[in-house]
Amino acid sequence: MMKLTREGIAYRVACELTEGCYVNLGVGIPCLVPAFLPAGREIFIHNENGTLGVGPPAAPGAEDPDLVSANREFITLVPGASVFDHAASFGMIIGGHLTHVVLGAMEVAANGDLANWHVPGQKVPGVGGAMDLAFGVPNVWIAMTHVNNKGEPKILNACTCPLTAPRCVKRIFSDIAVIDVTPGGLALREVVPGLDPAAVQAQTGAPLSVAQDCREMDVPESFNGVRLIA
Amino acid sequence: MMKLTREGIAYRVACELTEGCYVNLGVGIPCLVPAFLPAGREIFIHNENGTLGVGPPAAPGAEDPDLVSANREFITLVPGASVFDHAASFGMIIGGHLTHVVLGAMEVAANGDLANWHVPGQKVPGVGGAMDLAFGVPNVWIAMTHVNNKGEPKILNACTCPLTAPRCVKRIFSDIAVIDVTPGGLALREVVPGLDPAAVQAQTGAPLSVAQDCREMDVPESFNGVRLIA
Amino acid sequence: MIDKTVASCREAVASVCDGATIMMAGFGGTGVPGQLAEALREQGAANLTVIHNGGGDDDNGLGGLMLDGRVRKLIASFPNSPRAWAFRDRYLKGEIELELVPQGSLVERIRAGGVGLGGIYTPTGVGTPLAAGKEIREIDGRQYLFEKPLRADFAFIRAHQGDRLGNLRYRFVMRNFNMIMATAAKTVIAEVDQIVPVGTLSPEEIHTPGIYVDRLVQVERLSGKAKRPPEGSA
Amino acid sequence: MIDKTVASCREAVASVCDGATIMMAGFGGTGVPGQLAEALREQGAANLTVIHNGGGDDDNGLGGLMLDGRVRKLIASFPNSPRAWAFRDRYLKGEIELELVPQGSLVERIRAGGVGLGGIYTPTGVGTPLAAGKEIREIDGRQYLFEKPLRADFAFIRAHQGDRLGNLRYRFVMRNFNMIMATAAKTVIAEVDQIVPVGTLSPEEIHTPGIYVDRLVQVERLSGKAKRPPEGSA
Repeated sequence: MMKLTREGIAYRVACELTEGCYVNLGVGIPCLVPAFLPAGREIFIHNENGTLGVGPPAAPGAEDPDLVSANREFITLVPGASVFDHAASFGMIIGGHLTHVVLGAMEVAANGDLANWHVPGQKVPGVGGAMDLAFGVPNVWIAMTHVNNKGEPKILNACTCPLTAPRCVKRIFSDIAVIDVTPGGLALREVVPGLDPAAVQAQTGAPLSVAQDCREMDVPESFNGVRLIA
Repeated sequence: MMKLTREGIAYRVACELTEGCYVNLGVGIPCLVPAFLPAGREIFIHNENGTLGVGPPAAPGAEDPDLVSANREFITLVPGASVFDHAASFGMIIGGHLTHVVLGAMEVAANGDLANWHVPGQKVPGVGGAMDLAFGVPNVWIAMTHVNNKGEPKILNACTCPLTAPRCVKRIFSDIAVIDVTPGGLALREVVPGLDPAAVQAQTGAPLSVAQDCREMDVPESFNGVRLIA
Repeated sequence: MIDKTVASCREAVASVCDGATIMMAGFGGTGVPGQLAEALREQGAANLTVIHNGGGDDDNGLGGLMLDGRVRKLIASFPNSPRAWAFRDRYLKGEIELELVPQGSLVERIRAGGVGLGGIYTPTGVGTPLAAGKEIREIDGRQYLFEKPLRADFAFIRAHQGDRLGNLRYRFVMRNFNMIMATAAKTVIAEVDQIVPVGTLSPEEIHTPGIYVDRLVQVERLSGKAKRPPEGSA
Repeated sequence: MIDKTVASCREAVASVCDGATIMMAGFGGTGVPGQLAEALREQGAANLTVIHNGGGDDDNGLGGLMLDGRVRKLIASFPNSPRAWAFRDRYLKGEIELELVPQGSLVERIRAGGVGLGGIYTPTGVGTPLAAGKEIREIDGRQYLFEKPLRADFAFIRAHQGDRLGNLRYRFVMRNFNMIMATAAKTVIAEVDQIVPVGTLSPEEIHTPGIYVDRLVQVERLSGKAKRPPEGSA
């Protein structure tokens, strides 16, 4: 294994979410996380639309037009779920009540700066709830490929895209590593099987320190997305 | 008739509240107003506790411990009433959504300044929702005796007690007159039968102009609280 | 007898005039007052300022108003959904002004308008391009942006049930922007699935008290299910 | 399995330490977490700052804490109810500090604390003695007072029903300060009439989502009806 699939990244994030977490999930890879949460582990998924306790997608034929996610998918609610209006929903976000948000990113800087809302040159800007989540939630986790589709590092000394929030990211789950953002900089915690820290560093645009307990990532082989990386 | 009873003042206020009003009522005389609202006139009474559509007091034996007014009386709700939390309740007040509040007063000034929350020398201060109501509600009406229990005018050129809110009072219903607060000062609109404008002026600590359409108050004789006034 | 019901969306929106500021509720395709927006399209008012989370969907409702060139300014958080192409086209031609607001700030600004506040300080946006030109204030060691309230001439909202007094109940996530927008406009117009007799809605299940609602109209739910859109929409 | 229920009020309040700031909900005698307050009285924590609308009733609950000299400071809007005599006696001896806040400002400050705002501008109080020392700002032609958020170490709240996840439902006017205080404290402790299985409360009737609640305890309702108090109380 030299690289996780998107599902592999989501799986690795899911492993880290412990019982009692209240989590908002951004679009993309983060949306894949719930599928990998073990049955019986009580974790509550928050959605900007005013739901806490989002369950699996609605079964075909059982869709309710008034139970739709921010991403416009038909959802279900788990037992113990609640619904509320947008003031309550964003109060929960900005007030710091969620425990985690898992977001995608275009760029993350060594100091935790996050850029994921606006590509320079994008013609119509849009921010949605991204900034509120990045500012409000105590644990901002990033789930993303380690490099962009040009093979360039997404983890940088400083972001080049407009920031979503400064110094907000706490942990990065990429397809090759798990990296913590610490006051001392980026700390490499886990490396995907088949790579070594130096190989991760080679694909990272900011210096990594190798954590004392840095280990090989424990991910089933089925999430192998191996390919040659230029 | 030279003076209305407390019930007479409440009656006169009730006459003025038209269908569709949303009204908060302060303690004292204002609390007597609902008894004089004609059956079938749809007016919604707001209470700070988070109710809109307060009905008559609960019948003995039918009290609900969770349906209690700010004044700790057991209440009922009318059809179409709603309940909500304090944020919504005071949002309704401060946001200017109620049409009227009827309050008692210690002093009202010619410019509409209101003092009704703190007697100088009172040892423990308390303000409750009085200021929010006086600042937030578009029509602040005062229901009070024209003079205090020492026979001194309560309507003054300037308040001597600490203000509840400046320039908030729109109309005064006293036991001898109805007076509007206008940009040009106090305008006498109605005088209780048996008194003339000069007699009202004599009990008022600020100049009154007699409105062009000033008339004798139309109040049933049963509200006669006549007595000699020093 | 108070009766805030009107017979048609056309009647409900008749008083909207050129240059009006209109809040339009709804989020993710739910709780969207689309039939009021369509009626407004027929009614003709132009030069509108619209406050809405997104930029409208396709060529109907708010999207249709965009298409028809009736919107002068949009205040929104997520106007770049692929389905907001009518807005995009006008925007890129410079025909619509955009005020981009983080979604939480949009919510709090509308709520502030509704509850009579003069403004709020939110942490969201400090140190980002969206803080440009805004006052920053440090309060107890954290930096906040000053945001002013939003109010409107009209709010178009959508609920599940309503009564002649204007009391409204929403189903599930219909509440979204509807509850706050109902508090922040001079004239609030609701489209509802069902008008029910007074007393049908219990005091505890009324989400928007009638005090906030000026007119309501019963409409058929348009059929058609939410589609799975391209990634990135919200 | 998440289980936020605890067996007794004593256990529920065990972690309150000297010097803590505690929000206590309730209004007009309804939705008052009186049994948690009594348990705190037994528990012994002192030098407390309490945020509550009033000053406590008679010699029980918050009144009892006042009587016992356990409260250093009270932040309240209506501490002068005749039944708040225990507070009054301490206050007049100079043993308790009082921060008097208009009720609506108290509400908005607590809510601001809960939703992460740095402060708000409210019209209430401008030009009155309660504006003393506070920043006044003119915004769009009206003057407003700057008010800072209120947060606490603990909130004591009371609900009708709750489940092991901490979801709460109130009856009628129990909502009062309970819903906002539940959002504004590090540790939120609820006393409830009834603990029900998860799923009993439908998503639409949960007023306080479990995310806000740390511990809850089922208590018997104390008998005794609200009395008609002297005029002027609220």
